[in-house]
Amino acid sequence: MAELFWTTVGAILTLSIYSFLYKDNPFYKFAEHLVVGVSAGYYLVIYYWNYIDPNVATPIFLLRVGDESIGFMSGQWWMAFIPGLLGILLYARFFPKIAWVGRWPLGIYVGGYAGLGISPVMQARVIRQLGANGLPLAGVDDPMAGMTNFALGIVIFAVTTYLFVVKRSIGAGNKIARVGAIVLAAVIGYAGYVVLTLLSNAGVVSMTNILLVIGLLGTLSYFFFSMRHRGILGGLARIGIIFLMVGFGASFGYTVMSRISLLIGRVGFLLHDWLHLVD
Amino acid sequence: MKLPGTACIAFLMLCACAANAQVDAVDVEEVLSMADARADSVPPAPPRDLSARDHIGDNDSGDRISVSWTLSPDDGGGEADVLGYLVMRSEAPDARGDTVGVVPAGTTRLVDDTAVPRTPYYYHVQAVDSVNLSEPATFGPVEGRSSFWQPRRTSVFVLMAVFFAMVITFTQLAQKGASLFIRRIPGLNAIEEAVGRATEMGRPVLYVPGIGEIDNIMTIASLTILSHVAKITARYETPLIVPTARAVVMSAAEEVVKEAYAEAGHPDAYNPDNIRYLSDAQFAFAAAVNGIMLREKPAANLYLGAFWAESLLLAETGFEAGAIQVAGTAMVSQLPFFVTACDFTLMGEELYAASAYLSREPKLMGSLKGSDWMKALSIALMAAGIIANIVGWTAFVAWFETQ
Amino acid sequence: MDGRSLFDKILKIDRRWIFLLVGIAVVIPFFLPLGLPVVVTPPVQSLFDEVDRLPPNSQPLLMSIDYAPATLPELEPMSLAILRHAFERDVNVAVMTLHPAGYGLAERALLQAAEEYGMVYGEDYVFLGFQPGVSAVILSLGVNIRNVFPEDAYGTSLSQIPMMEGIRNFDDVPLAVTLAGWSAAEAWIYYAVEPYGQRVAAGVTAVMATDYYPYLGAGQLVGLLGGMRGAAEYEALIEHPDQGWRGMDSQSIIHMLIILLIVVGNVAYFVTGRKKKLVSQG
Amino acid sequence: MRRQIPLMLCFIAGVFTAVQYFIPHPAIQDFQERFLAWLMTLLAFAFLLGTVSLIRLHWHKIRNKADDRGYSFVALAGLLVMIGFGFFHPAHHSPGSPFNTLFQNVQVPIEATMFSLLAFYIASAAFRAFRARTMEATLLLVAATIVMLGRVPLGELIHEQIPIATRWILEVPNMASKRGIMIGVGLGMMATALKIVLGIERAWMGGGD
Repeated sequence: MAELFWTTVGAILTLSIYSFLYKDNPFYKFAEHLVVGVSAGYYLVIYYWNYIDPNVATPIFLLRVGDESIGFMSGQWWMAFIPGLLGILLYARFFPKIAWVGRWPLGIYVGGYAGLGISPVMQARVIRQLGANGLPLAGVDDPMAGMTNFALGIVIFAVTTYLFVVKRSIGAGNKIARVGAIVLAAVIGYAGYVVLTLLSNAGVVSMTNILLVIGLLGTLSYFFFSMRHRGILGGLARIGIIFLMVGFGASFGYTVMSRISLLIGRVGFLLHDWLHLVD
Repeated sequence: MKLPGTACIAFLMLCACAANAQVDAVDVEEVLSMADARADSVPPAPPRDLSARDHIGDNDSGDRISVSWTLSPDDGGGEADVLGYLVMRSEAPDARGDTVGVVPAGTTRLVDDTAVPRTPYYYHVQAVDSVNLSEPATFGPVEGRSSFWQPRRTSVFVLMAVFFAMVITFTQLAQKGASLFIRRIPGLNAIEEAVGRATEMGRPVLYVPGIGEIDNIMTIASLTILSHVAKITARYETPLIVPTARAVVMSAAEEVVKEAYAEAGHPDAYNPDNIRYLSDAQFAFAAAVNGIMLREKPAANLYLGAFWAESLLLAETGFEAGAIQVAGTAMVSQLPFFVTACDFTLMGEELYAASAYLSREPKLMGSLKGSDWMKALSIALMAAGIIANIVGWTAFVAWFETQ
Repeated sequence: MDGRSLFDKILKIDRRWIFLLVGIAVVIPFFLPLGLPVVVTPPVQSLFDEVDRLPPNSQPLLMSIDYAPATLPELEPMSLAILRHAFERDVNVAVMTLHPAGYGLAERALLQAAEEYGMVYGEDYVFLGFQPGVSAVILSLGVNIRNVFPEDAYGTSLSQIPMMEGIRNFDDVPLAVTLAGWSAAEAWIYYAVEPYGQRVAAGVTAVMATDYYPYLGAGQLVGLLGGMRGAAEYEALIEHPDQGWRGMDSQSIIHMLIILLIVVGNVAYFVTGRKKKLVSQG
Repeated sequence: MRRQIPLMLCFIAGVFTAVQYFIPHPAIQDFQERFLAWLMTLLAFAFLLGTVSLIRLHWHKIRNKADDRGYSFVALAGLLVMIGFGFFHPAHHSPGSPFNTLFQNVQVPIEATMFSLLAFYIASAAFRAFRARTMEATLLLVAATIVMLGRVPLGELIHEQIPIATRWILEVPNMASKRGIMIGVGLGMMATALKIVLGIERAWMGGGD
């Protein structure tokens, strides 16, 4: 009975949120404010019992750390007391007269966390990534070669079509010539694909690794602001934007899955846990 | 058949490895003597090139020594019957001392973490087959010390120092008024054009500075750009609506806009009712901004700042309302939505570059220029890595190994 | 009515009709399951292999269940699948969380899986609870687990928990898995992989997954589960289909619906020729 | 003085935590171990600042008789009930406690549902906003479509090459571009951290003297 009651509560709240799809309304607002309060309360309690009680309150007031008793004013007592005091000082900001004291612990906190991150970020985001991208360009096993060469074939086709048709280097103003130009571009694209396949099968080049290198080069060039985007830099930045867009496309496609998953989870809750319509 | 002995030693090794415990030398002898009598009587060749050195760990109290060797010729080759290596440690070169550990075949390294700091030791490593021990390889003396430097992280330190030196230098140059070049960000033209279009149509401009707090650098960058936009709208006397999700951001935005109107010579055109605090809650804020789009029909929507999931709700409604939209954020996961639904998007660092370009503030210029040249250095390092790969210059690659 | 005005109508449709279509597309597969097979991709396979190599009843798998309710349907199936795999093989599991809401969610997944396999608390699994500070917590774990978790979530000292005997820091943890819908997974890379060389695998939401491929490619992660699909693949590997796998049917239908919407939208857009004049592209 | 001391503390703490990374000596590392615990304590207290601000916000709304003060009552009531059960119910730790029940049946459904709303908007945006207007937008759409197809079983049935194409997009162009972004953003993070430690960036101190 209790379970049915609580599942129903969850279901009603779920439907209140979905009512937002029709339009903003009091049911939605009620649930929204309720969760603000409930989650703040939940976090407060969890922070207290998991951290503050065992690591601050118990050592300071009950003179215990883990299993052992500690002496008042002993080293371990100070180690709990000093950060506890600094933590309390953070709340000085709510009292205008002594608000400035609140900046002391904040300084330690902000500075400490800022410093902690610097070196691991350099290591993880810069050095390791450059290391992983400083790839051998030839003579390696390349499982992605097929798809890489196919994609490059399409790029060659697209670029030649652009040159022939849009830039009108071939068949200007003539419909049949234009079709012919596209066919010619397709042939060139296919020829490119065949040549690349032969080369990569022979192990002469690894186009996948070359693409990875060019992609990183292009992306970094795009975000380079100290020179105008002209000449080589302009070309690299143009390549960079292509890679960026494909990357964003991948993120978009993946994100769709994320949002749909959440919906599936909620529909599953309503149909299965609450109504027992499906098993 | 060597099975019983094999099984015994293999078991012993597994135990030793799993528990990482000290194995007494006597136990090993005992196990060996219990092994099958019919077995192999030829001892394996000893491991070669034994060396030992102080191991620099994370908290280096000087109790760790790293021992390494080259495989015995009978490990993987020759008789191919080596099962593992027995590592022992003594304080005199000729004594055999205590067992430090047993490692399985194919291993060439062991870290002894039981050394007494600043005590010279000799290490002895023997290859073990099913019943026999090889002649020991010996190395020493070596002692563990507490180190003041982690050599594996030298490359991190050097790159960090170079980068920080650049950031600080550029900041100071900018402070002294040196003219540092930043290319004009195309997004700024798009913003100006969008505002111009709104003026032509006689409809307001909507500027959303994101839902980040005031200390978020995206919000700070956005307020710089807001000042620029406000100067244009002041000149054209186009209404500028700024909805905010944080009370502090609202007061900052008020200051920025009021000042910009005064600077543009139209302080009277400033309308405080257009700088609005809507709601702290993400979706409630998005719903309220959507309401503004549909009721007050702004002709240009500018979304610049820190955005989370609400980006989609805003950009989609704005697109449908037919406004020209320009967005800018460094929240990478939201960029796909802005790129697809907006006419122009300032991606990632372009947001910071735009604010540095407009404000010329030294601290913004410093980090932007520093990052720029660090990117150039990164490209050079990657190229060097590729060349090092080709010519087989392993020392270069090894210097960047951090583990 | 000519084609153009039909497309005009389509373009101006109230978006609530689309909402309705999405709702229907999600619900149908619950009643008419398709049961399509799931192909396993390499990042999932490598995480599975890592867990499969862990020694039974020995050093624990450390799971950091760091998600909040907002990403529950994507990440809880992953937790359950990995926990089931570990328990099936009698691998000890220690669970912790870096997100306060993770406290209730980690506990709920852990208890469910442990009950299914009849595991004993303290011998086969332990729940360490929540600690605030993300980077400081992970860095401290590398030094000594007892600095961060002197006791488990229920107030028992770690020294009285049999399976934690001899477990001091990352040296004694062969694999750590983080499941997070926020930057906690990145923090594990910065503060466990880089300084300590700890082996870490991650399960992240599909929103974040593409951003983690560079880490995977650089060997900083030994495995990656992306979104509900990642969970479905893991469920296929352990042959225990559950929420992730079941969700794939609805996922298939909706993806097709969205692709259809993109196509129709673009066709209508080009047919009606409603090309808004663009702002200069720089 | 009121600004100098916190800036100095920030500098000392930042330099210490940054530099200790390179110094494995126990004299430094043993202190670092303790300092990490301090940071955790400060974070715990700092997090709870948010709760105090929340209470103040809603209390002001109620006191000023704001139009929507009814919802402020709801928020405060939720907070008080959770605190009551969390601190004063004897079995607050056990999985079946009222505290945990409220979390599982109020907080979890609401928060989980909020973000699932976006499933509807993403579909509507796909229809109304995602147009192949430029080369950039076209590339994005094509990549997104392939990934969407390749990540569901139905797409795998349509053509066997689709999952391979998806994998290629994720592991080649996506990886290269995300690496570029990652390096750029990483540098920005480090520069910001440096400016905070050196006291150039002071937004964290807020206004006033």
